Amino acid sequence: MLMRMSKIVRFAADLLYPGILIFGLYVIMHGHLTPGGGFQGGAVIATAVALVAVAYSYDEVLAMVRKLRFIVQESGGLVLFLGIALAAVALGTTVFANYLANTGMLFGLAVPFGPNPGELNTGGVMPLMNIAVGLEVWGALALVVLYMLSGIREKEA
Amino acid sequence: MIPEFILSNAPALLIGVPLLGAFLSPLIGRLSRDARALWVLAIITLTTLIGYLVAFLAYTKGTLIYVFGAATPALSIPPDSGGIPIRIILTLDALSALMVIMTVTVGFSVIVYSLSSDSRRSGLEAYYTLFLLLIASVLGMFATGDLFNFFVFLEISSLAAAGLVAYKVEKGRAVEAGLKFLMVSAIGGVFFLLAIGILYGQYNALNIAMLAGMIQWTPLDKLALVLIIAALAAKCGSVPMHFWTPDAYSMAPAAVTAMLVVVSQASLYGLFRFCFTLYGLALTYGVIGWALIVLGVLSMVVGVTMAIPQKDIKRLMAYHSVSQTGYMLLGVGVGLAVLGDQALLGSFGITAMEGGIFHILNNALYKGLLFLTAGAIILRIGTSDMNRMGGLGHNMKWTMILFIIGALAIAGIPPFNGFASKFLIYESVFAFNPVLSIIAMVVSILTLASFVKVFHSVFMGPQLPEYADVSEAPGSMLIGMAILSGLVIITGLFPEFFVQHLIAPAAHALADPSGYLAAVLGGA
Amino acid sequence: MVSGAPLSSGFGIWNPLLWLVVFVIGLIIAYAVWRSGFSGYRTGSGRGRPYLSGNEEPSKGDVHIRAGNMYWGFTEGIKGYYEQVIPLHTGILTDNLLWIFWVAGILLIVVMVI
Amino acid sequence: MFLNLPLVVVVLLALIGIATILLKRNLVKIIFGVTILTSSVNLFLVTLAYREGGIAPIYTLAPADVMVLPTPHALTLTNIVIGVATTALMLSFAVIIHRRYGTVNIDEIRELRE
Repeated sequence: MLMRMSKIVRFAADLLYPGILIFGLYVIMHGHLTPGGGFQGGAVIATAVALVAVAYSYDEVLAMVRKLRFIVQESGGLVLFLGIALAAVALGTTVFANYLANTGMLFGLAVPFGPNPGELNTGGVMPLMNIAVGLEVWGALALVVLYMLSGIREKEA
Repeated sequence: MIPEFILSNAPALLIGVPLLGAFLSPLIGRLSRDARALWVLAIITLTTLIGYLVAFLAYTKGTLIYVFGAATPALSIPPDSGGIPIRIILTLDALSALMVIMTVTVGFSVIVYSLSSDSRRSGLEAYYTLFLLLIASVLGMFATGDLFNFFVFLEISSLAAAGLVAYKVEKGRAVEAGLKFLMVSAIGGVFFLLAIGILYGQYNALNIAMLAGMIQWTPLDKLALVLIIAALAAKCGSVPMHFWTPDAYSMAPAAVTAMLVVVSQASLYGLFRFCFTLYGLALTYGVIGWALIVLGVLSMVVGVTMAIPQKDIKRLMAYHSVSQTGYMLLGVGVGLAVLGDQALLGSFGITAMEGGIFHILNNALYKGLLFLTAGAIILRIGTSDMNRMGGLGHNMKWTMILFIIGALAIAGIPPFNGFASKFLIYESVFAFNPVLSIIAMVVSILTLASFVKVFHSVFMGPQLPEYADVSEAPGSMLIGMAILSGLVIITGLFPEFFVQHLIAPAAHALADPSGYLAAVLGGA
Repeated sequence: MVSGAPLSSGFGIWNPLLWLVVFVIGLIIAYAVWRSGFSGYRTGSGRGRPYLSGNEEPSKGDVHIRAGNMYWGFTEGIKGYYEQVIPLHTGILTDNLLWIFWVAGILLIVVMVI
Repeated sequence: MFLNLPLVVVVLLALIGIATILLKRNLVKIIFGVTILTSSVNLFLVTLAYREGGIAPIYTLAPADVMVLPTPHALTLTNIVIGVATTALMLSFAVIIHRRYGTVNIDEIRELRE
């Protein structure tokens, strides 16, 4: 029943969890500047969920998070992604048009020319889409891990 | 009347609306079951209307293109791109428009049917999400003008369809069917992606129109075409790669099976699109044409002979799907075999292609109808084993009538639509090679024979005591079936109208891809 | 909008409406022939009952041919064909996948040679 | 010579994948085979993108030099995402099949045949 790892492993998982989370969020946020992006960052965060799921027992994991949160996150991320794309129609351009770029609004600064350290506040809708995809992948892969874990648990029982 | 922003963005909305519906349905499903049913119905209605609008635009205005993210929807080649179409481009010509009509029609009736047939299952949030995702991906396969996007939509449709096939997860067999389907799809996807890589490595382009203008028929191109044909022929269930078809079709819920017919025809569309439009300017026609004909004849014969001894009603119908796919491959394959010869093409090639394409539309309608009636029977009596059926005609009169319409149509009995398309195929293929035409007719007779078997063993005979209190299928299921049967009758009674206005433009668009190229590349 | 023009294949024509008219005329003729026949048949006199060597007629439910027994003669007649084809449907996953590689390979050889 | 080395690895990986799919009897190993085959195609796409002397298409602190076109990388990434989904679904199916059939030997997972 209580299929959990030793205290050392659980402590290490606790220690690593925020680090992985922050690294994943960093990858998502800098998707338009550096290699990576929504999917990669979301996958990194999902490994943190998997790490906790491995270290603790399934019931303990379920006590920490609810599946509903991930379901909402998955659907919400996808809806956000599609909503950003389709909002272009309301603004009179084509779907997936980058209507925020170079407007000076959110993520709307012009990209500086030549080699530069990277300006986070650029990219128009691309960072927003990265965030949407990141949320979606985070939720979806976490759900995959949890469902597979529940499948294994049923077999053990 | 219709707002301008819908008119100009219709191709993108065609894919965007069902996707949005799919992603929101789990959230709306948390409110209540009725809210979800209403939401799904609203989304599919909207998709259907947009689909008809897109098809109307494509038929009246010529090939429709839509460029994602460009300043205007038709700006396929931006002035600073050096004459290369760089963005993701949707391209809808007459053939795509016909397929979109078919998809939204079948999709709408199947969803209406599904609202009552599957209303009491668990896990419905995933069911409708996957279903709308499946419809969106099939529409995407028809609409896209980009090789890689086709691959992405192909994979999305495989994943969604595999999930739906294995939906009745409490039966291990459904999961086995889903696994077999997914495995074939995965191998097909790898083949297809390898072909894309080979083409991209040589020509640095992924746009179908752009590639079609450059393709050379080098050994590497030949390899790419062989990989594409093998992958898509496996996905559309042609013999000898049909083994997944009876498994997946028989184990999926009936509404999903009807949609799977459309999905496999999306692969068929891809096969035709790449043979004609992508390779049409470079191909040595005879070999590939004959390859399609051989696959088609094998599918027809093996499919129908394997169907006759089947005992499971949906498995029997699934083998007929394989057999009907053979007709399409035969008709269009004959067109491809004579594509280089203008005289032969004019004399019978175009007619054969019209027959093949008309058969795609007809098959989706009557095959969907037959699977839905089978689903209604299975829902009411709880078994799909025909040995345990009998005498259901006493209690399920409407289902029986709808079944008769579908069965006569698939067997090619006048005046239903199956006869109209088979008539075109027989007569034109006879001019090409009489033996092929005779095989096609014999297969048609065997089809009739096996549906007589189904009809006799399911509906005829005295009322069986165990089915004495079986009631008629629920209303919304009958509505879904009635839509399809009405279309079967209409396309059967007025075939010349459909052929003239819908099928012939599609066949000409397939035979002569210059309009497709010109729309994307700007009069090149 | 809907024209009455027949569907033409270049070799023949097909007009379902005309076909329906002919079909209905055929039905009317058949009905006329049936009406003009001798109507001395008495129902309920036992004339319609089958003669089974004097045995009692079994109930309809017992003689209803179930699906598994239909077309026994046909499948028996081309047994040699079925013995070849049915074993190919092994249901083993790798066999299914192997066929894709076979088709791709054969097609590749054919396309490369010609 | 060394430019062709990645392509040799692609063929090698593809052969390993195909051999795993066709020769192994364990369902989980077959799923691994599909993953290996997908990886070989991914490597093929990445190899296509390589240009001698080109630099990665990342503008942050980029030297003023010739950049490679990132399209094949985008294709590879998309295929990795699809591969993850496919593998996850296949493994889920394998878990359920193991629970229902009690085996992962594909010679015994053949209730659907003929």
